[in-house]
Amino acid sequence: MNRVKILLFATLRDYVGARALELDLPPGATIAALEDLLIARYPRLEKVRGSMMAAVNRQYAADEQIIPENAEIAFFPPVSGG
Amino acid sequence: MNRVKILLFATLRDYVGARALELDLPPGATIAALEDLLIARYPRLEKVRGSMMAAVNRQYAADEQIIPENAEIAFFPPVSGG
Amino acid sequence: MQTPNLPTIVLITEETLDIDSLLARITLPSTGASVVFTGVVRGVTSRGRPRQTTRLEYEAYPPMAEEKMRQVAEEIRRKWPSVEGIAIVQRVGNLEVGAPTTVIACTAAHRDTGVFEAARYGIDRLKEIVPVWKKEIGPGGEEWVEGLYHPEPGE
Amino acid sequence: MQTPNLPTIVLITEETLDIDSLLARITLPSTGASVVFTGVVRGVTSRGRPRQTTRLEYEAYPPMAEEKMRQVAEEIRRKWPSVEGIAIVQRVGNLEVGAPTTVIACTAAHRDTGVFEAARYGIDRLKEIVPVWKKEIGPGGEEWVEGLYHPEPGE
Repeated sequence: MNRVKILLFATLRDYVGARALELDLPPGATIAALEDLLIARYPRLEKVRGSMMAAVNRQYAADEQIIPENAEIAFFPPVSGG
Repeated sequence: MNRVKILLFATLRDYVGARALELDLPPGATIAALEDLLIARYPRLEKVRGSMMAAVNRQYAADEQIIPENAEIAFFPPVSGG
Repeated sequence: MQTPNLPTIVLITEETLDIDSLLARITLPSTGASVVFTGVVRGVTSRGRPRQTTRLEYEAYPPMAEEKMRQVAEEIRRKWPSVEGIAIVQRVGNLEVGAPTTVIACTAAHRDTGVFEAARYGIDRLKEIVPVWKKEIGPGGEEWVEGLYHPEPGE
Repeated sequence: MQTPNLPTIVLITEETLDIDSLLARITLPSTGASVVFTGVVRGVTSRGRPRQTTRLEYEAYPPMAEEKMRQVAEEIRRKWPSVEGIAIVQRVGNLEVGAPTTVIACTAAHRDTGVFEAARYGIDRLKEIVPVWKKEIGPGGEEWVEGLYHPEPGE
């Protein structure tokens, strides 16, 4: 299994109720698969499925990206700084 | 006669050797006439005749403007602040 | 890095922003002009949904935010090679009405070689790709603000 | 005056410029963005006649300069009615390399309603019509700088 650290920000943190999670993923899991897993576990995330952004090791990631070993994954809504 | 106060700035001050002058002008004298009078008195001004700016009571003035009573006249080169 | 000697400051901070000292740090002997953009906590908004705001709460993903700010600075340098110093700073935490929230500052030898456009580009890109979020707190409650931009993978 | 409640600061000063405090004075509850231009004493110039500068000596005709700065502010308000606060400050006296010499600052509710263009216009106009002059002092001697613009009568 591949242990990944997941960081959550803004609304997503509120919906999950945690700033960070650690999860074991099967090798070869994609960002899309991890999103499905999180939404299944935290159903409030369903309503932001279409707008969730993902970053892998601090770079924006595609849904189909395979999650590397020991990755730092972050999920968050579209940014609104400034 | 019309007594006017004349202020000089930057190169023009250097050429005249004074920051301010007071002069008596005949009624109806124009800016152009005052320029001629100053250049006659301070010949170093000749070389900036074409670029001298004039202000009457703190507004840019035309050569043909007639100098009003008790005016504050200023002569200076094109501005270079900022 | 093609520009190792040009000052680039990127920072996520909880401290009050100090524009004068930031500018001094990105001023070179060849600098003759600077342009600074600041965001400010707006208490009264009339555009869109008119509303009052008491304060903003900013949150960042700091290491990624600073990486993306550095990327914005590199994009600025590619587009406007005459830019000399760049500072991109985002304040986070609880910010009251009137407080500066972000600073994008660019310096250059002259004002007509893109320094205004560079600062404008900097704030536009910060609002697109730098992972920072704000929550508006007002008399009617609180609400996270969501941006509109979806960066491409790797952007 | 059509805009009696909007802050306008015009100032000729020998003091060090304090951008943070100027911005605070032109920030309204409805302000969400500001753009600040600063001029800086350039020690090394490569454009035109390449040269080194040790310091600049600025001189102003203060009452007319402040009148003309006020006129620039009014021109900005006519062209960009969304601008809220305006500060136009020129420092005079002996200024060393790296020192900010002038500040043009404009605030507005949002960044996309002309606030960048307003600040750019402000510095361009200041260099055209505000009676301030500078002398460059360098290793090769000293020389008054002359602008190129000749204002129309009454401009």
